[in-house]
Amino acid sequence: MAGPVLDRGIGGLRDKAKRYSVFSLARQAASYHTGWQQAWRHAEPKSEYDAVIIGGGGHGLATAYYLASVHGMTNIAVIEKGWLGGGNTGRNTTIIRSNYLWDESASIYEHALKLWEGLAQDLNFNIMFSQRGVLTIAHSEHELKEMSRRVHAIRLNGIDSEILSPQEIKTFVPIMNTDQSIRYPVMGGFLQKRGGTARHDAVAWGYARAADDLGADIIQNCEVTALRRSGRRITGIETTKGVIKTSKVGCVVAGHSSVLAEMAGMHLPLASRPLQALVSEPIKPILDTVIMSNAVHMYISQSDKGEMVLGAGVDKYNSYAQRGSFPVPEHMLEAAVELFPVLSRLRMLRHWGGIVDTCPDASPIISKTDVDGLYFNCGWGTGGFKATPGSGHVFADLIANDRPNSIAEPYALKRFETGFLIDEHGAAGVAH
Amino acid sequence: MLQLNCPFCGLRDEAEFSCGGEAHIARPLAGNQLNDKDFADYLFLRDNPKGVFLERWRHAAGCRRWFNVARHTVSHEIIETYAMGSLPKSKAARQAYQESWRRKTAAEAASKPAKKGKEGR
Amino acid sequence: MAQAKSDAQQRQSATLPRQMPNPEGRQEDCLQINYHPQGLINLRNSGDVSKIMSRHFGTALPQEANRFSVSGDRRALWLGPDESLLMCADQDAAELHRTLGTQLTDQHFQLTLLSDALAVYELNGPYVREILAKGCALDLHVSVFRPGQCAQSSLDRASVTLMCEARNSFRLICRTSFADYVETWLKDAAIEYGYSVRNRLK
Amino acid sequence: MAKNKQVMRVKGGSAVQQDKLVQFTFDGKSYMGCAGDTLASALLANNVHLVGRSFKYHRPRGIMAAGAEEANALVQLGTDGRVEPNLRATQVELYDGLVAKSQNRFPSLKFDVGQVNSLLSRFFPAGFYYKTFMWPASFWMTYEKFIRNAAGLGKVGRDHNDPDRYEKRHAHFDIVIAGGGASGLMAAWQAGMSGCRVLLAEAGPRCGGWLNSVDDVEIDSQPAQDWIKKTLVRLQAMENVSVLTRTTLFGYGDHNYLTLAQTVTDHLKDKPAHLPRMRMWKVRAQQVILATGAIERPLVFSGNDLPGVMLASAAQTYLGEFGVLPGKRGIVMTNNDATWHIAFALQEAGCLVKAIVDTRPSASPALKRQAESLGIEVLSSHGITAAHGHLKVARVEVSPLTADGTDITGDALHIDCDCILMSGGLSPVVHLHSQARGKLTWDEKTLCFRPSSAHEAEQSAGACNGTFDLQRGLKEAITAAGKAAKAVGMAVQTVDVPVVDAPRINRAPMAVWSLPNGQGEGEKAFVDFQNDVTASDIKLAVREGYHSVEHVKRYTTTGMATDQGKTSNINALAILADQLGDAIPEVGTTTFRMPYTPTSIGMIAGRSIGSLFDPVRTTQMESLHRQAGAKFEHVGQWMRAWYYPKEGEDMEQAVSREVLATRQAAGLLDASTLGKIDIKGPDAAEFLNRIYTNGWLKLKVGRCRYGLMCKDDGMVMDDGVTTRLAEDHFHMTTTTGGAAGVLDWLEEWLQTEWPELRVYLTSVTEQWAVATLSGPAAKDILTAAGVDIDLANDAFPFMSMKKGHVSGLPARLFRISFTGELSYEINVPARYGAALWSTLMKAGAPFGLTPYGTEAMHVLRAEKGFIIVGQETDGSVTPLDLGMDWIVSKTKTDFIGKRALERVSMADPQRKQLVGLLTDDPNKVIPEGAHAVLDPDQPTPMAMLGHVTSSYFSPNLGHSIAMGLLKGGHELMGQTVYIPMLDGHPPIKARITDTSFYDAKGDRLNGAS
Ligand SMILES: Cc1cc2nc3c(=O)[nH]c(=O)nc-3n(C[C@H](O)[C@H](O)[C@H](O)COP(=O)(O)OP(=O)(O)OC[C@H]3O[C@@H](n4cnc5c(N)ncnc54)[C@H](O)[C@@H]3O)c2cc1C
Ligand SMILES: NC(=O)c1ccc[n+]([C@@H]2O[C@H](COP(=O)([O-])OP(=O)(O)OC[C@H]3O[C@@H](n4cnc5c(N)ncnc54)[C@H](O)[C@@H]3O)[C@@H](O)[C@H]2O)c1
Ligand SMILES: Cc1cc2nc3c(=O)[nH]c(=O)nc-3n(C[C@H](O)[C@H](O)[C@H](O)COP(=O)(O)O)c2cc1C
Ligand SMILES: [Zn+2]
Repeated sequence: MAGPVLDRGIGGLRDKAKRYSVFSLARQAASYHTGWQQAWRHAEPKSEYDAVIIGGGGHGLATAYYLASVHGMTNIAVIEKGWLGGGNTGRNTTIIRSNYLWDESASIYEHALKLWEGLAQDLNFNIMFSQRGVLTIAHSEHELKEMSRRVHAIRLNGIDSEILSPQEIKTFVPIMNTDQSIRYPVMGGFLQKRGGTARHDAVAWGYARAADDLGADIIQNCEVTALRRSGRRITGIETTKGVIKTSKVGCVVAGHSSVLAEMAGMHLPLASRPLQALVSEPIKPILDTVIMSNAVHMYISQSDKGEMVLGAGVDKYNSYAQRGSFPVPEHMLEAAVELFPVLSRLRMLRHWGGIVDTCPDASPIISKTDVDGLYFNCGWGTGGFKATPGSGHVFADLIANDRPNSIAEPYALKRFETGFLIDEHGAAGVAH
Repeated sequence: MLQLNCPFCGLRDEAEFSCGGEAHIARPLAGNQLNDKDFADYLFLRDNPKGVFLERWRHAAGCRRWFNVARHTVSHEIIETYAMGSLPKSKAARQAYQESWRRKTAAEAASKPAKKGKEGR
Repeated sequence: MAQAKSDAQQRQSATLPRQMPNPEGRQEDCLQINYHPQGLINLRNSGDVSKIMSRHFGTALPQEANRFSVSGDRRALWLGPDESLLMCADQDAAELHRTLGTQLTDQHFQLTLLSDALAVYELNGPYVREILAKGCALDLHVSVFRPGQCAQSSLDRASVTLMCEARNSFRLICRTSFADYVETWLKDAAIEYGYSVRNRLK
Repeated sequence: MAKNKQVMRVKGGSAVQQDKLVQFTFDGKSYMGCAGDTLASALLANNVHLVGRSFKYHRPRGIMAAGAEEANALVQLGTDGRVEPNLRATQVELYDGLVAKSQNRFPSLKFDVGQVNSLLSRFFPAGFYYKTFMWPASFWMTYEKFIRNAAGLGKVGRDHNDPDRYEKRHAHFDIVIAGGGASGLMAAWQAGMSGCRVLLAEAGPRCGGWLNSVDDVEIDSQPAQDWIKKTLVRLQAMENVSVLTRTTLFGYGDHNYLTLAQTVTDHLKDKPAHLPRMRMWKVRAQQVILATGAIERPLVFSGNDLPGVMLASAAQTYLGEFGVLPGKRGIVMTNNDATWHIAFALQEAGCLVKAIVDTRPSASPALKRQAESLGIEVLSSHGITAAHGHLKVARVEVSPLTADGTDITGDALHIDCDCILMSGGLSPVVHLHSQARGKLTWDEKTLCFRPSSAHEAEQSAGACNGTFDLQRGLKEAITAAGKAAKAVGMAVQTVDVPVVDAPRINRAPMAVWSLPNGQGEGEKAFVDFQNDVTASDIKLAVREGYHSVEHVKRYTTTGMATDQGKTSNINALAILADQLGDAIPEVGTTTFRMPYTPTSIGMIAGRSIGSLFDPVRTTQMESLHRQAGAKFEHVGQWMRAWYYPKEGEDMEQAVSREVLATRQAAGLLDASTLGKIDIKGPDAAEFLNRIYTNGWLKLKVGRCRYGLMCKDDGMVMDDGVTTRLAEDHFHMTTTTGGAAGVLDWLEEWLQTEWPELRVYLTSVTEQWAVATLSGPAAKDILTAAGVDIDLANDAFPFMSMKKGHVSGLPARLFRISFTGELSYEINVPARYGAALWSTLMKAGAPFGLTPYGTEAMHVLRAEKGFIIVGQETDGSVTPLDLGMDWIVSKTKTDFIGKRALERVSMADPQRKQLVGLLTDDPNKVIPEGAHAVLDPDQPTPMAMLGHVTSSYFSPNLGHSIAMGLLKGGHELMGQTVYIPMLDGHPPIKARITDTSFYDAKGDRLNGAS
């Protein structure tokens, strides 16, 4: 599983005047915050770049940042059709963990987790990475066995994981209903203490600001409408702001990957599905960790602002509408009250949906394509936020070197042809 | 929540149905020659259009019958519901059917018996 | 949709579930739950069976979808384009199963005895529609779901078939393994009105 | 009892009964209010303005609105399991004995230490936390704790068991109308007249909407409130119309699927136990008419958040509906005509209006005349540039403004006051229209977003459509309802438009959102009150490059509080547009989402919790297992007998005893939960041939065969024994958990891929109760029980089926075995299940028959090396990986999964393959799920071979046995592997073996012992 060494980028901002710190905050307070600079330039596209990243979500922005900071490619652009982070990055439930079953998964998610651990300092942007732990609950004999399998694999992969008894769970999460007579009693759980949450919007902003600082152009409100090719080579892209020449294009557009692939005459093994989430009204802290339950089917955490953040599984049909059907949140809340009766007296504040790109084996695609210079990073489905730094890091490497490193290699499109899948469905029940 | 028209039972809530994804995927016969890449077209590659989508649904909590639906994946408009084994009639859905890349795949071609096999198909 | 429209004018006279569930003084007969053993045979067939059915079952299969035909204690329910459920007295089922099996031989068919697989409940009372509507998304309005009509649907987490016998009288069919759930569910749903249980499956 | 000190109560109030006093407490102090009050109106009647503290700066806050848009007055209600935080005082209906508390303050509302945040607010502008708390890296978790405790609003109760019931129901209507104001009532009337099935839902406790608070409006020559009553009587008389009050349409989904929240008992002192607290309506509507009214906008000026600062329309409501004055000395601050009328009404009711401050250079002469006649000072081209006061507004600074309202042109006047009534114009409640994906258009005249095109079958009417004139609104409602009725196929009989006699008010405001700043840089002019977002926060966001309205929302949190920006969004985006130099419609709104107002989670969960969370399926023998002391295991939805401990036995001992008994005498297992499918038709054999990996055409009638089915990707999906009942008739069994999935799977292939095959499928899982009698004594027991079948091995060989009777019960006997012993799977119609079990147990007693559960069954089959789908497989395992090549036909040209098994990866020698594992130490049982490695001393990440799928102590062998899926396992036969332990114990050493541990030759199948 040994992968490429962790190269965190450059650490901090190049432009000293823009650096954030307690001191800069105090200085600015004196002048009523009139002196802050733009976090990133509102760039207009140049006619040509060395590489273009399509998609200004976390993964795309991270790719740009690592292209610039690790591979020294600074004549690059990120093209975003709407506003930065407005895709799934801006609407996910922010769960971060690396306790996956298969070696290939452990390798990339752990790579990401290690990057998360220094990311705020790297980017000079507090992305509020909160290592409050992620606790997955088992509710049956069968799930206990699955859990044992998982924990053994995780631990041998050198990743932290511990098993908790129902008693320990009750102490750790007093609001959970651990009554053994309920329909799906809490029979145990496994905790990754290094897992947790991060402030999702800040991740996009932090990467954008750091990439911009290194010279990358961040171009918003610019939709890619066609890919230009000459023979089997990519030569540029067409956008709503004109044509841009480039010989390397990285597509990181999550739910829209099939649409982009279509532009290249390709087809991907993806379905774009609504994934819904909701928050309650904010309350004082009652939950200090992240809880995931497959059998009762929901997961929950409490944001720093106080809302309970809840989610469950994807809707059953394909959609690009960023909204789902009511039964999903309905069942999610039934499950939530079943497991956390205290929620009964709370109120749902806001509900939303995102469009996730799900793969047949519930694992992502990080791959070259039949078109030279065209790369795809997609298929993260319901659980790619946690991978953001790792994904950007290895994708930048793939783009810069035109070959996958050992972490990315198993994720090539080829696997669907050969059958070497990385079936993480077990992890994807309510995987986030 | 969508409302679908089961061709047999009538209008019902989406909750009564299960969705089977892309419609009109013909299964290649194992007896036919097909390389792994083309076989993967059948097994894994899925149409995932932003627009008119031809898909299969099953009235799971009702008559358990499968049928086809042409649905817009952005507006969620149900353009047409039509029987299993038949082709759509509306213009938009017909176009989606005909223009689908799948019509040209080797996998689809391999769904018909190559020569008369001994055991039927 | 089309059907809804054609029914529209008749609906004018309809009473609505307007009376909010707050009856003064709850009564036991707001909902009566009565498990009733029934002979049940599932029929799947491809050809015309009307003669055979009329002769040997007592009533032909319903002509329309979502309907059932009745003759005495016999009922034939439409379940799908080639699927029906035959309901008869419990003690008649085995014999019927045999007879029909010998009569249908000239076509592709399947007759399956399901008396033990499915439980049939009779639900009676003025609030029966309100109570079923708590878990069933069908339009159960008196003007829409009328006597002679049946439908397969869900009652919350259970798959059920509903039959409307009369304005305030329904039959509910579920798998026996879901009967506990369905009974508990019905009683709980009826708390605000009051209910009585005549006969239970287990 | 508290004294009645409702000092701000005046006569009138269409909603309250002033002679019916109601007692309540707020923060421990007792007060009196009137029947019909809200908590807010009752507090105001008692001159209580300080009600809460804001989210971030803990600033004192009062009551600013009178409805769902309230941002400040959040309180906590209830005791014990009923504690509920964050309720709006403006929506809480008063009842005798109500107990309310303020929240987000410590130790008290008046003195809250959190106030220091306000003093330090300079250091806490929007997004400050992104810029700091990064050093040292490990400290974020500490900072976070403080931040989390300071944030949040109310608290949940300590008792977590909500004693209330919640109901849900479905309903269908031709036309659903949301909002019971003038427009909604009118629409309901028209729709009702057309004979449609109509639902009118009104969020508040009474219909009438804005009309409830006015006394200068006549409709059809009667006071507006009489018209409301009459209309309601009319609607009551229509059988096809239902009117639900206290019912909020909160969600508008695809295809006109609506979700409504009805409050049933919250307003009652005594809550009848049989009634739910709330009821959720899930409604499919053919047509929807939205008549949800409009919400007034505040104006943004320094100190606009002080208690005593209120929306003018709210003041009108408090006066008109509740007979309560917002204060004794008011300042009216506006940019439109409508507010003037409110000022007049207040003045007449006894609130001295010290000035009408209007940003516009001049108002209509008629208004001016009326103001003059009432003795109200008018300050045109003026604006409040600051409000001051401690815990309540006491004084304002009013400055002259330029004609466009953007700059101060002279010195400020200082005016004392105890309330400010402000209005920045109306915003139609377009939330539901937008949730339904309707488009909005910016109306340049009335300066608001109103609906343009709809996406669903939906129309808006009245104030929510931007039609603020009552006469026109009524007409619009009639038209909309007529259209809707027509669309559902009803003949429309148009009702006459009622004639309105009311002051004609020009509601077009001046384009002023925020007043110029008179306070220098430190000013606190609030845009989003609850989340403490100021105008300067929005400007800061823009300065820092957060230009998209969505970025501004997320960076500043404006519009993200529990009111979802009902009063603040338009102001925020006007300020944003101004900063960007864009027009408001260019900037656009943020996305409107469900729910319209915060909605009870308990209600959405409804009754689907506890015993109704998920069905528990049980077999006919369940009560007998219970009597025998069985412990149960959940398998899917089923409850299966797991083991039958005797007095003093633990699980291990019980299972061991059951396993031994079965091999030495006989065991009885309840196998009723296995999936059973009746398969019939001329092509049934061909169908099975395509579904299973092995051949089925040649199976003889009366014979059984084991089959394995794969998905088309070659991965094992399910297994079971299928029996040929007749040439065209089969009985298939599946795993318990896989039953439903297999039936669906078979149907799918039949209906979608092979419609030419004439095969019918019907589930018979529950039709048959199944008892598996297994062990050397099985034949004797069966004989003892009485059986009319010749049990001799040659008459009734292994893998065959016979019909007959067991102890007089009609039965199908299958001679199949999952234990390796002589076994009979006895199927009887389910009603005889219990009888069969009892009979067999009785007949078997002399032979030592022992009931065994699923755990013993697992051990017995593991001893034989039989797989369990879902345990030895996980969706990534092929038959070949399981070493079951023998069951994969080499001659069939096709079956599901065939082609996939020929892919490159399938032949990879490093695939995980099923092997047996025998530990060196016979007493060590490897934990299931543990992983095997070749070298236990390597550093992490370790090279793993794979995991242990099944592992037991085999009492028959006196040795632990295990199976595992190991990389290249078939090649590793005989090798030693190590299984590292989680608990720090040394790795377990084991040898790779074949999976068949016991009676490999299968001698025992025929009863040889
Ligand atoms: C409700 C929900 C909850 C989730 N919860 C979790 C969780 O708890 N943990 C977790 O790890 N993951 C979670 N996920 C998944 C996670 O959000 C995603 O996997 C991840 O954010 C994907 O990031 P991205 O940068 O690849 O995609 P996105 O953030 O979606 O970015 C893609 C961008 O591409 C842009 N784009 C698309 N087409 C074009 C075009 N033609 N031209 C230019 N730009 C284009 C889009 O506008 C978008 O901004 C959740 C997702 C959802 C929806
Ligand atoms: N604030 C105002 O709405 C306002 C102000 C001035 C004048 N007017 C006049 O009042 C006349 C009548 O107005 P109207 O009937 O259009 O509005 P209205 O404000 O009188 O009534 C709207 C009603 O809708 C209800 N409502 C809002 N959202 C709801 C939801 N989601 N579910 C259920 N109910 C909901 C409200 O409780 C309110 O009773 C208009 O013609 C207008 O001239 C209204
Ligand atoms: C972790 C998390 C916390 C959120 N908290 C809030 C919140 O406190 N208030 C709120 O209005 N929305 C909250 N949201 C939801 C957003 O407002 C928004 O609905 C979501 O980002 C999707 O965007 P959209 O609704 O604009 O499509 C939260 C979202 C996430 C992912
Ligand atoms: Zn149907």
